[in-house]
Amino acid sequence: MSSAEIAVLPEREGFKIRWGDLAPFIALAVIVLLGTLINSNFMSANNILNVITRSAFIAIIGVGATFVVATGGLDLSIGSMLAFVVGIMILAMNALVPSLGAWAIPVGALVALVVGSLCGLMNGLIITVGRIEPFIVTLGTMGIFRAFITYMTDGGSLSIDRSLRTAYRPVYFGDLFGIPFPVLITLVIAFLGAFILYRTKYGRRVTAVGSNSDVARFSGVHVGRVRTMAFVIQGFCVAVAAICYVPRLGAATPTTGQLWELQVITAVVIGGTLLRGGKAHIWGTVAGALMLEVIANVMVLSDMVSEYLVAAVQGAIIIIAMLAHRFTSSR
Amino acid sequence: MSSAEIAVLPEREGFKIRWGDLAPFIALAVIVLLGTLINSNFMSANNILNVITRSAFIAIIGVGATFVVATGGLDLSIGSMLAFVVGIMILAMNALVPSLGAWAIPVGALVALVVGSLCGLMNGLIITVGRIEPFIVTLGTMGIFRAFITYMTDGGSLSIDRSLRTAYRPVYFGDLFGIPFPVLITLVIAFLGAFILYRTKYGRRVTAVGSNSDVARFSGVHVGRVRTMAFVIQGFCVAVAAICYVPRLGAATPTTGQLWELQVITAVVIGGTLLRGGKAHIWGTVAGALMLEVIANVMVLSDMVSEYLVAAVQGAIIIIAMLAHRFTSSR
Amino acid sequence: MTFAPTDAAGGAQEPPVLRTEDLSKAYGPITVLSDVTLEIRAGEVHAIIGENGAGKSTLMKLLSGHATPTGGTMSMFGKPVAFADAVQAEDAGIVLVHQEILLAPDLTVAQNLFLGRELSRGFAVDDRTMNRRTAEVLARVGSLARPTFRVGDMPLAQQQLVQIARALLDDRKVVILDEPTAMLTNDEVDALLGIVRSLRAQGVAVLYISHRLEEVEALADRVTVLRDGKMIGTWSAQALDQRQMAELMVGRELSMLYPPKREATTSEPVLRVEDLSVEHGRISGSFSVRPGEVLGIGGMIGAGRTEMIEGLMGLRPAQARAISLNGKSVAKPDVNAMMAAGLVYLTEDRKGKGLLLNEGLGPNLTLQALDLVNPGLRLDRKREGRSIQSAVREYDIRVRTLSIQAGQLSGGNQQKLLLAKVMLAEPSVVIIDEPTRGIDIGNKSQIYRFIDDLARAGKACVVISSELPELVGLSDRVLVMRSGRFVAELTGEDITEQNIVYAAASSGDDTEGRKHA
Amino acid sequence: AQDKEFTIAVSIPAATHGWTGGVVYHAQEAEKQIEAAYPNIDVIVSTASSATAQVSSLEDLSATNELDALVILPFTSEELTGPVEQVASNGTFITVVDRGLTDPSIQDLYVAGDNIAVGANTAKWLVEKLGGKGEIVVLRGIPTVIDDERIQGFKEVIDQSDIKILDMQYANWNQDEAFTLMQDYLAQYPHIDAVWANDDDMLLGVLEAVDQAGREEIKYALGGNGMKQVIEMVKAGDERTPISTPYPPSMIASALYMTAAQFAGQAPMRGSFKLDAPLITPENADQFYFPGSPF
Ligand SMILES: Nc1ncnc2c1ncn2[C@@H]1O[C@H](COP(=O)(O)OP(=O)(O)OP(=O)(O)O)[C@@H](O)[C@H]1O
Ligand SMILES: Nc1ncnc2c1ncn2[C@@H]1O[C@H](COP(=O)(O)OP(=O)(O)OP(=O)(O)O)[C@@H](O)[C@H]1O
Ligand SMILES: [Mg+2]
Ligand SMILES: [Mg+2]
Repeated sequence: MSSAEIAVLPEREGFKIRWGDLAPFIALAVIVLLGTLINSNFMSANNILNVITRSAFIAIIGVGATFVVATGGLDLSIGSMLAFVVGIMILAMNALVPSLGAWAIPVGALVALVVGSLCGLMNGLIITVGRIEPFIVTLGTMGIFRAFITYMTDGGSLSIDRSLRTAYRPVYFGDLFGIPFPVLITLVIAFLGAFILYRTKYGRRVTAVGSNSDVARFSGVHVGRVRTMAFVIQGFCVAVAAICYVPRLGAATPTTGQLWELQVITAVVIGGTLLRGGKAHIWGTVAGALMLEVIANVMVLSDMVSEYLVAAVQGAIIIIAMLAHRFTSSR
Repeated sequence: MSSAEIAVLPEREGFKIRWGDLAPFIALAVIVLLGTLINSNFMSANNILNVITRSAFIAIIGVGATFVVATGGLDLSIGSMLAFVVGIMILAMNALVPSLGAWAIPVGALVALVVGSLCGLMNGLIITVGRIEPFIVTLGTMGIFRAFITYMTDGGSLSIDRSLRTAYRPVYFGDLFGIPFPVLITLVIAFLGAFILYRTKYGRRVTAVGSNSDVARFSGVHVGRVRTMAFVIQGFCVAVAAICYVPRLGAATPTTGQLWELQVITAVVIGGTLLRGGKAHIWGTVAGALMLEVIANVMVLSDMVSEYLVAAVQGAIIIIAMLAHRFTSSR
Repeated sequence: MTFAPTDAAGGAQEPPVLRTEDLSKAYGPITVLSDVTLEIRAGEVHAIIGENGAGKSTLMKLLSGHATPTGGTMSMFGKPVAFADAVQAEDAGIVLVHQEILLAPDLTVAQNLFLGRELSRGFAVDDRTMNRRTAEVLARVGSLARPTFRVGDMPLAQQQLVQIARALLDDRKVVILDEPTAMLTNDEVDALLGIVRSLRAQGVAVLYISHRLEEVEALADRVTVLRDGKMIGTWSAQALDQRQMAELMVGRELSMLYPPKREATTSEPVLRVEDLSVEHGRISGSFSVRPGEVLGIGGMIGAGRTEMIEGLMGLRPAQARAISLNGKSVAKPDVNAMMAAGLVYLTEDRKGKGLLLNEGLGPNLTLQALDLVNPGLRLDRKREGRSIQSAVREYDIRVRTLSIQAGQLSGGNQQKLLLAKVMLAEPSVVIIDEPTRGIDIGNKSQIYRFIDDLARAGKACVVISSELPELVGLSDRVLVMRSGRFVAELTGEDITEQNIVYAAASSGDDTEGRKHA
Repeated sequence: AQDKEFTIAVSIPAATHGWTGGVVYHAQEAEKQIEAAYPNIDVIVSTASSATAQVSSLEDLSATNELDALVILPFTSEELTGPVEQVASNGTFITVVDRGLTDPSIQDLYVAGDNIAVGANTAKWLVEKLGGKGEIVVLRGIPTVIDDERIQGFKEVIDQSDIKILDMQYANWNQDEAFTLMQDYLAQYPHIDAVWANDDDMLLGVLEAVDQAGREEIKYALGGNGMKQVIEMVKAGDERTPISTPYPPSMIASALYMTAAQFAGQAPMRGSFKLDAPLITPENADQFYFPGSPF
């Protein structure tokens, strides 16, 4: 008798989960549809490509943030970290260009990856070894990174060497079979992220730690290491985003990446990852990043709201999207 | 051998709890001491009074935030909400001054309290009725409030009527028996907050909801109402801060209160309240707010760090304070 | 009190698998376990019995590395050992199945089982193999769950089986089961007993804690008794019967377990529920209770008893055609309306839904009855203090200090605190889900007397229980639920264990084979 | 009077974007030079990240120092008027830079840029070049008085002509946001004659977006403020960006020198000095070019 019940429930359960998982994609589709209705220019190939390419930064960083959030953490320093990594990378490339020429670009990129990972490591170690709330630690390091980039740029801007610009430009503006490079890189990072999260031991442990860290500890999971590693992954992703970022404008300023952390966390959450940890949706995050960028784009294209109120409408749309999400997934 | 332990341990147990609770005050004392060493002017009566008076804003808002955080929530909209309430209050006062004269001030203040509480109510209802993460909802309303104040100021600034300035000034600059008004107001609000949190049934329910909302629900606690009410208290406190704020600067601009949310949450957390809810320290929050203000003050007084690096040093000090906290309370 | 230990340490030829010498544990100033000297041999089932709070779980945590002793030593096969954490103990072959559920709710069954020791092929985890092996152990423990179920979505009993399955995944030298059967019904218990026996046959030492003395009697080779954190002695199981065990535990003679039945009442029902429908009608039914009546609700795990009552209380989505309580009609299931009208519910999930584990006794005790204990807006600390005192006395909550947190109480004492909490609201109708889960035998009779007293005082009690003797011994009337429907109503002489089991499990052929022997 | 010590406090916005970065740079340079030249003058530079923080730092500076002079670049006029008045009441010499106080009688010395003229002069040039008609888009900065005044000056002139402002939105004086916003403008408006970015920082983002889209019809893309990179473009005779308007962050340094002169025994300087906003053209670009400045 009880077998009947157990057999019946999971099917329903299964349906439920699938709806919930699809919610961000459905929401994205709805917003795209609305965009098309509101403005005929929205669907132009050019506009769509622009929007998708632009969303790469938030999506790439979001993949890392998904790891951090899945372990139950939070990283507020990502925007400033991006600026810092961009600054270091530009300094490195400019310093290397006399000796290495165009080879300064890959070497500089490598430097960025190392620096980004180290920044993440620092965040992770302070949090796990010092046992301090991630919110506070990353708020602190946010100030630190921001100050460093301001210092490095002298409050102004720090540009990449003129001779590297042309060689480097295609990393943002170029494409392969019509797919812009940043989009390709996003796909690679998201695939990698999904593989690590869903198919490796480490990924299992990430969700276990976020779900119940005591249980994970009793099961022999090195909770601190898993958490720290998530921050390292976050740092690495920030560095990848930095590598795509520099060829776009070729400079770092004290405002680079400002408030990106909020956008990234929003993308992660509207993508279906829970802030309390234990559940993670890499592809949802990517959809979330796209959603944010599309909303902003539609706002600009549609001439309906006063420029003062754009932020209000964006805020409202995000809340409404989450409400819709709640409805679809609780039904 | 165990009898020996029984004899020794109780002292340590007692000590431990008190250490943990005292940590923010000790940290504050240490920073004050450092300040005195670094700059002889720090301890001047004038400077100390200024710093304490100034910390009133963050402390008052922090009392409300302590409630929200204790229920396991988070309010990112407080900075923008402050700006919005300030804007509405100035509009109300300016509109009323022709008919009411100086009476426009108390009436305007009342309007502010109502508007603040309603803003909090809105946040609370969206979160509890819509069952959406507070992080996302308040990020959304943050954009909304910010947009409204930008709209109200037309992108510029909104000043209080000249005729009200003199009458209103003392609310920030005046004092009673040498104690500045904002400090008195902070004390009243903190006492009230502590009373509600520690001595009333509602306070009990706040901690219960934050510590395990299922248990609270099963015990007949209206979880949604308790949460919503915490946001209303938060809104009320924002309005009180707004009332103290206007006489100081006399105007609202689109950047009023920007990033205060981060400062407030930092004050709450370094005051010993846990972000995951269930534990709250009103007086710790007040100490936290003072700490932030003292750090900023010492940074201004000491000419040691490059202007660009002020933020870095502040971030570092906060992290170090938390680390010290951890050490004192885990010993 | 006249039995001398018949099998104190020693007497075995080969060195014991595990041996403790003067093992002690203190939490701060409180010593909860002192000077335990114990020997566990290969191929034996060694039962540990004792009252609530006697220190059984604490001892098991020490043996399995979940806690570190503050005094004494341990040795395995004659060699001294000390475990820094549970992982070291598991590496040494000792595994503990906790009294409380300790699983990651967001992971699947298989992911939980292999957490920390995932199998992999290359970089990728080998889900296929892990799921297959999980399915095997699940079948062994008689669980109907699938490896890919999310643990948090499963009933508590199924979660308990998953915990047991986790312990059996690898070969072990010592398997510790801390009240494994508290949440299980007969079928699962039978399956579990079979597993324990086969472990014993393989030479594994099994430490078995249970308040169900009939299980101990049926299973154990030796029995160790703890009382107040001290070891009373170890006996050969043949030397003791259930009554003697109980008396060793409590240190005094025990009175009758069940109070005598009351006269049947004929007064009008105080609670009448018509066509309650929960979970979109998957669970539905009508019932009523009269004042002075004890209504038992029986059924197998997953039958939907808990869900039905949670629905009635408005704690999960539900509709009802009509509910009347104390003569008033209640518009729709809502926890506050119910409580205001005098109906309280004691949850079966004391850790997740019953108690605030990080709070002290006061906040827990008064949470539900805040308005009653504190008539004004303010908290009445004095009255709260008095409530604590009287609850501790009345419900015999064994605490060594009143400033303890609920999470630090022993399992049974948590249950008593929970009982005290819901009773503080002075209800007229009480629904108790698994009233004696994890309660020792001495206190059981006390709780039974308590329920009886309530009924005699004219209150109505609904008791959901998976313990058949309890239903039989307490109830004036028993409703049996199966697949979300009431399938039988038993009264008077018809209330027997056989009838309940028959009603709960009949229909369907598959259950025939699984009926207990 | 050489033995008397003088203290001059400088209160400026923190370096949050290019122009304020320039202000900080010039203030610090001037501090070094003045302290080197006059050992008896002590200059204290203090940055603030918001109006509130600036009021706080004013309080701090005047509570802990005998201030002989205060050089301040206020965040906003309204909010800082009261606090500066407070400082002035102690007999401190007040120099206000860029944004005048609402009560001008408080300031002893006023050195100002003219934000309205920045907008207006750019607009005049544009009206002339476009022959009084065309379609343009505008990018605004952070919603503040400065932004407001520039837009006001610009719109007043444009409204006189037949030029149509297609769209006008905030990009917060941020290169990235300007890039994004410009991409969206380009997607929405198939024909644009000119862009005005209100600030050179944003202009760089705009140019990148226009280049990527290859939109040849955009004849002019203009900024303002006289950022180093843009002046280089002007000097090189760029066709799309042939001009800029100076709004030199170095005005803080000028104000500081003038103030210091009081105490170095030279003639007292009082009054109002308004820097106008002449167009920077390839011909005069050299005099607006500071290679050492970060801005
Ligand atoms: N962390 C702790 N701090 C203080 N006291 C504790 C702590 N953990 C357990 N205790 C106390 O140790 C005693 C023994 O508890 P234990 O859980 O071992 O009892 P038990 O024999 O398993 O009881 P039950 O049958 O009720 O499960 C109890 O009095 C309990 O309150
Ligand atoms: N498929 C399921 N998904 C989620 N939760 C479930 C499921 N089945 C049962 N539960 C939960 O498990 C608990 C017990 O389940 P249920 O009410 O079905 O059993 P019961 O008849 O009360 O049996 P018992 O209490 O003896 O385990 C309930 O709290 C219910 O919420
Ligand atoms: Mg126990
Ligand atoms: Mg149940």
